[in-house]
Amino acid sequence: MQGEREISYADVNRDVVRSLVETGSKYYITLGISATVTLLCFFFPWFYQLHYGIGAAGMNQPTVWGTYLASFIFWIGLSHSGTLLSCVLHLTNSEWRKAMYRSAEAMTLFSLLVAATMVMVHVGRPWFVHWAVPYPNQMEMWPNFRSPLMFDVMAITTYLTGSSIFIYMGSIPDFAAVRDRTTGWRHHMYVLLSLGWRGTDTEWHRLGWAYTFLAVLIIPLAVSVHSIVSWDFALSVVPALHQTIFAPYFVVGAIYSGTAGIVTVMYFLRKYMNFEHYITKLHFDNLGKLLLVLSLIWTYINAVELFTGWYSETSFEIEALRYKLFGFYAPLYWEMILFCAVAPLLLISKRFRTSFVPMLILSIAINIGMYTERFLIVATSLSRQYLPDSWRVYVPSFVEISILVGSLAMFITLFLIFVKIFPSVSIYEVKETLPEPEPKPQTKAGVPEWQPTR
Amino acid sequence: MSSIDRRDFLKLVGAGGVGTGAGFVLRESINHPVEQLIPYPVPPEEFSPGIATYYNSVCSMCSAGCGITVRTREGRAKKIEGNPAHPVSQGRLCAHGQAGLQVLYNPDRLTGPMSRSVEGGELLPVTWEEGISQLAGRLGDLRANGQGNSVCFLSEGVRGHLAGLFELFMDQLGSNRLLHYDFAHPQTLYAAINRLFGEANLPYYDLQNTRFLLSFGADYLGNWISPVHHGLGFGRSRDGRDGVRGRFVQIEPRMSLSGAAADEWVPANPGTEGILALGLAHHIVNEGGYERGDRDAWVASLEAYSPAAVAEQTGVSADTIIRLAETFAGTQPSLAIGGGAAGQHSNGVDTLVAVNALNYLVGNLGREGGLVFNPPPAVGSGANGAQATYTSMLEIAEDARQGDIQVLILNQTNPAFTLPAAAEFRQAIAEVPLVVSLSSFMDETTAMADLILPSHTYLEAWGDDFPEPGVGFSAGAVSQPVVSPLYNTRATGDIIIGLAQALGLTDAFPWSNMEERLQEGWREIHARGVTAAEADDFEDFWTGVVKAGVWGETSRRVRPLAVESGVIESIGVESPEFSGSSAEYPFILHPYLSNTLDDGRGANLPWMQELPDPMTSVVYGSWVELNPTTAGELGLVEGDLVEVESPEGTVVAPVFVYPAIMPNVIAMPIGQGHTNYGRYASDRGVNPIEILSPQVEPETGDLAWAATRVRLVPTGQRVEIVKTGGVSRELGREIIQTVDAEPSAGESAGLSSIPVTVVHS
Amino acid sequence: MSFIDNFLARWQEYREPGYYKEFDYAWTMTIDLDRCTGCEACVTACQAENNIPIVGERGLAQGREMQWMRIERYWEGEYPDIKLGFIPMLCQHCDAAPCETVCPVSATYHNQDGLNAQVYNRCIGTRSCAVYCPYEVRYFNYNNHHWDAPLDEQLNPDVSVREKGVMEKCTFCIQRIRQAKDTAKDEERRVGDGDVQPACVQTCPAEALVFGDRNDPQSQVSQSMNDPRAYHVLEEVNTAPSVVYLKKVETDAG
Amino acid sequence: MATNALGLFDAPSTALAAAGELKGAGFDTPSVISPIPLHGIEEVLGKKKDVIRRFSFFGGIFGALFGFTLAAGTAVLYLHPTGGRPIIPIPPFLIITYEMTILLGILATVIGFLVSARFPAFRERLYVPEAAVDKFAVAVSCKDAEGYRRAEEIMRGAGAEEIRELEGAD
Repeated sequence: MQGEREISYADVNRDVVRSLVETGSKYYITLGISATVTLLCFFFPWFYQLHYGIGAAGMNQPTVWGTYLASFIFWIGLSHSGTLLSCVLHLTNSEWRKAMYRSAEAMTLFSLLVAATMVMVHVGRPWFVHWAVPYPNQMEMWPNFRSPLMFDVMAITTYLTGSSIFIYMGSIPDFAAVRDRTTGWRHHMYVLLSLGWRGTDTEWHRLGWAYTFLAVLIIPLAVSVHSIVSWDFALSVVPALHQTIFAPYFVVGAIYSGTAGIVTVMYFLRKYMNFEHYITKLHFDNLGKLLLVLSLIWTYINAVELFTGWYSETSFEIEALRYKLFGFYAPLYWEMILFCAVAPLLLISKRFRTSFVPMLILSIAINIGMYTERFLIVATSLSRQYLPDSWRVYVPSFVEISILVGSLAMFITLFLIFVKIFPSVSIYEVKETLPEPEPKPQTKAGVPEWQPTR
Repeated sequence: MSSIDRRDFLKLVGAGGVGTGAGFVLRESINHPVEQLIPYPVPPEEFSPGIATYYNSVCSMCSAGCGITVRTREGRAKKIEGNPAHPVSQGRLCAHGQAGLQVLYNPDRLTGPMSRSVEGGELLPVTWEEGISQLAGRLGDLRANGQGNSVCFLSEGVRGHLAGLFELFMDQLGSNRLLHYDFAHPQTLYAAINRLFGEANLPYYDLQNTRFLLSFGADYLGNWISPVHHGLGFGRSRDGRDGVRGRFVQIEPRMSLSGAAADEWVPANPGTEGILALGLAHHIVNEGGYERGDRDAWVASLEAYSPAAVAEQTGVSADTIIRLAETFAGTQPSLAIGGGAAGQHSNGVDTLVAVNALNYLVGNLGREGGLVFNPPPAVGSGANGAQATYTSMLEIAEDARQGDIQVLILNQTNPAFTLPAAAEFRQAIAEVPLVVSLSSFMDETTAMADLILPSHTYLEAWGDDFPEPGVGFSAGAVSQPVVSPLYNTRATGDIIIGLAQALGLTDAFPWSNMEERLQEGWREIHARGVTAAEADDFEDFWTGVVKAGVWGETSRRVRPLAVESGVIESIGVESPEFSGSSAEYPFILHPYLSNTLDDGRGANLPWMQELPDPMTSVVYGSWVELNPTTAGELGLVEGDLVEVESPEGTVVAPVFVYPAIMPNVIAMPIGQGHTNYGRYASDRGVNPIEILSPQVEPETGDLAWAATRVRLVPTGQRVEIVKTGGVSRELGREIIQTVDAEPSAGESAGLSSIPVTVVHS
Repeated sequence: MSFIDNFLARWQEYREPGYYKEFDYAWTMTIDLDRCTGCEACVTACQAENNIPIVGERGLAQGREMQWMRIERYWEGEYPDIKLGFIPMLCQHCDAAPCETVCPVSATYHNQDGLNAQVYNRCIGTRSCAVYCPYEVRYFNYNNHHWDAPLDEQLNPDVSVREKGVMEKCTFCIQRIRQAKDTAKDEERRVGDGDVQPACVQTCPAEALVFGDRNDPQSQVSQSMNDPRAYHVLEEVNTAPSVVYLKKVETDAG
Repeated sequence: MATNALGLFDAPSTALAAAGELKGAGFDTPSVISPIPLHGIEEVLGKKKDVIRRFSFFGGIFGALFGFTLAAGTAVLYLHPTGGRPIIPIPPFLIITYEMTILLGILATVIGFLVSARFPAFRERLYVPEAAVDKFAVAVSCKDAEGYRRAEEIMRGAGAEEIRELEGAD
């Protein structure tokens, strides 16, 4: 199909299984580095922070939220394209989704996991964070369901559950396929993971329906998740946060940054997992178009936000606006505009969209811009609230920056582990996109090149 | 992570981090600190567990003499509150008074006597017996040799029976070198009051009942004389009477706390406050319908002070002068007060005479809302009796250098810090063979002592106090120990009595301790019979006074409306003199007592260090205040380090752009810059006193500490000023809402209830 | 099941905005800005009463001050026509407090006295309440605070010392209120006007602060609230604060 | 003892044709094992009943009830009045309801899938590993040897490249 050469069904199986079982030293080195960075940059600073208190970070009065929360939103946002995009494309029967959706969904999963750890890093007493979970207890103390943060807890739990199930459901046939070609502990693992999948017509039918229902359920869920994250801010009375447009703003921003994230991941999968035949220019072209549209919507919402702030004529909103555009953090703001609103206009060119390296650079730039956006949402508004005499600038500390780097490394580590367990390209769905095998002339049957281990 | 404890460890486990941390965590979690439990089955007598006990006492954080109530629990002082029965504080207390607990529980207190065995050697702990005998032996030798006068006793300003005890002691030694020294003592005001009214004690300024107050440089709400009482008066004057709202005008080159509270802040050139006062007087006498018999004398001596002439010198417009004069004369009762920096110029006494004379001109003497004369304090001669001036401190320094002083005893005073470097007092102390400090803290002066006999803090010791200035009638209070002494220290009075007895002066000092001395003194007061606390029996009387924490004679003094003869003729204020030429040193340095640290004695209290300066919100540091225009001209912004250079020296501090200061004036707070005053104060900020020129007010010999010229030299370096405030502008947000003095009809009728306008969700 | 019956029977009650029809006591403070001199006695009194930690210069440089009661200052005008206004800022004990709703673990709630109560034990340190508070009066323990011995002997045994990761704020000196209520209960009466004062009110030299029960129309605080100068700071945020400010009076002194 | 005849086909078209013929020949409905879901299989083997939608639907309904009850019930267990709002405010609790609807809907869908497709199943079942790669298998149960022979014939005729005789259920 999209590839330069004809690929057969067997090629797909072979390539994917190879990606799982053949592990070069490069992989181990990368994994080792990213795991070490995770440990050094994430866990060690975090332990120090647990010991010292949140004061290890640069937060102050009144900017009590800082990069941890910005990272939290960022990771939640990054999670958004994966499963959401996959669901939408599944329901609309987009062919080009099929080669990339697995890794996109994995991004969702791992960004959510990293986001959850950011919550642990963010709260002052993470050893009591289970109090925010509704479970029966002797004290009859329950969480406060009136709180936007509880909405968050519920929504993210649901989203994490839903996403995990979604990616797993889609992988069952592939686990079965891989099961047949692996040995040893891998085989046992895939036996369990594939649940005894055979691929009968009944099983395909059930899977098809279940998968579709899940997709239908997850789309509104994903939209609600980032809306709810936005309400953490928008339900406050802080100037520049108390905005009705925040929910769509966050959702669009999330999909935007998530899509850019997919481009980044696609590039690396293609390059280092030898998936050139499955992830092609078509994918980059389509994702590029999507990014362009999202960037325009995002820019529009930003403009609306500025406009309503300016039009309100209240001291609070005007000051928040002025501070954002020209205050202490203004360079970051203009960097964000450059990366997220101006640079993506390059995507108008098809040549740009189908060039891999420029797309990679742009996608990374967009995510840097989107991280900045989240940081600015927290930092500019909290440091310019109602009472000017309590205004104070917030600058992240070394620990915070280190944990940010570490969380990225943690994401990479998780992803690296993922690509060795999950077939990172969906075997059966890629096959679906290939031309159906034609009946061969009645000669000797093709002998499989491996012996089934079962 | 060296100090991780078991609880932290459990948290780490809870957070899933045990894998990396367990090795060193476990080892360190084994050591449990031993907790000292109070044995409740056999509780100490003085407390019942869980029940707070309140003791009345007297605050000695400043010289105001507020009555306090100390709340104690389980034998520990927990909170200081104002004593509601005490006429000065009336249940209220300032931040300083609150922080008295940190004097008591200060981690840097001296815990026992120390002595330097060899000259320049280390201070080593000694027993009290050794310490006392070392000093007594020396004093005894000197006394026996008739060199008693080579003993000098320098104390902080103390009153009541302790002051008497000091006098008696020095008397017995045959020395007349007993001086009380406080940087902020209003020496010039005493002189002015004495010259104008022939009074030895300060009058009572009745802020509470006044309707119009003109304050010339006196930061009466900040540090001046009795801030808590003035605060009470301010509040009640503002909003304590139906339909009458007191108005306040503050005249000073740099807006102080009182300037902020005032309705109008009038910047006048430093040192010209007295001239301005005479400008007002000129208008009152000439145009204001002044009709008393001495009008001609006034007209004659005020001739040179026409508003136009005064306006030129003071920088205050003639219109303002006339307006203020008319309001002052037309709003009765009104009151003029002066002090602070206004009294610390080369013309200080003249200035304050001029200011207080305004009260005479409008008839504000001896009446409510005016200036009320105090009876002499019930015990002692008041605070000014033995008060040292700058000149007398110089004399002592000179005597020390000449070898005339063999023993210098210091009681809680810190001249090494509060005297300008120009006085060379440190060098003088070094010449004294035996320097003894009774201080509770290792301050700059105590660090130079050869023998330290640390005294109790005021919350551990017996004492009494008779507020000066009083509140229009005679009042006093007994201060009692509220906790048992923390350390191996002794009450100052007990040390003196102990010394006297070691010297064999048992006839003059028949008491075994200060409490006995107090009881004897109060027996005399009881014997006079005129008291508010009715009790026939002395024991009842004493118990009553200690319990109530206050005693008073209610009669007020009646005094004719008159000034001393010859005053009117001699009235006049010269232009202030400053050291250094204005070309070389373009700015006038306006040092002011820090609102939080006072004259530096509060710098070792963490609460005071952390209390933001009310005007600037700066904490933990020094700064130089500049007018925005001046700062703009010099290209300086907040945090730029500048050298403040006077003819006497240089200090380096960061710039703070202060919107309410005259462009030719720079201001610096006094209080920081300690080199040796405990962990909270040491090596923090700078002490502007160091660079003051030794300019003296000629009449009193007091230091004209507001008369130094300086120049600014930018260093090009920057620091971040530590402050709690952000942007101190409202930006139209109506946070502090205001209303016109005359409310228009149809104004809202207040909030009869707080409406809970809830979104129905 | 009795639980469900109970639930249905009380449905109306559960739908009542604010739940309390009337507070047992409606503790209220008025702050007369015309009296406030900015002397900050209240700040230290609060620090002494409520075991508010010593943050240290480094902590303050990092902007982590701890002052349940703080003074804000606002300049108006330019030299020489310049004025400085002070405004004490403390927890407003809003009856419609944004901070209460946002806490996911119910560590802050409205009690039967109309107080905005903070339960330190329950706090997990999300700090969202501090974000939601428009008055910036919630203070977070960024680290464990230390009192150099023997400064710790001053600590008020009636007030807990907060550990790292916990949010704290003004309680209207709830320990004093509790004590007054206990005493009143023993004497079988209601807490009278003036029986209880928070540390700041008690110490204010200018008597700018008045505290009491606004349910009692005779109380000093009720009368003070009826002053035409009464207003709420940030009224537009509609938080129904229990702290009422009295406007500063502007006048030409001369 | 029944046996199964399992024919391996190269292409879905031939496999489907064989399955159709088998069904037409009176065999039990054959099952088709394929590496990809086959379109048009329903026309050949008849429509399949689907129960998953019921799981999803009732799961969602239950989730909604559960969500609201969780929020409202716990709110009244320990009364914590906050922010001048009612103990049971509707809009926030609707969000909880919404999330729980989806969560339980998802879980029920998964359970529906597992139940209706009889997962997990780790016992030995009728299976050819090639069918997970590029072969399409048609399996049909035969009552006796005659049946097996007939099935083999039909499948050979449709183009099966290999026929296996496999024991086992399903």
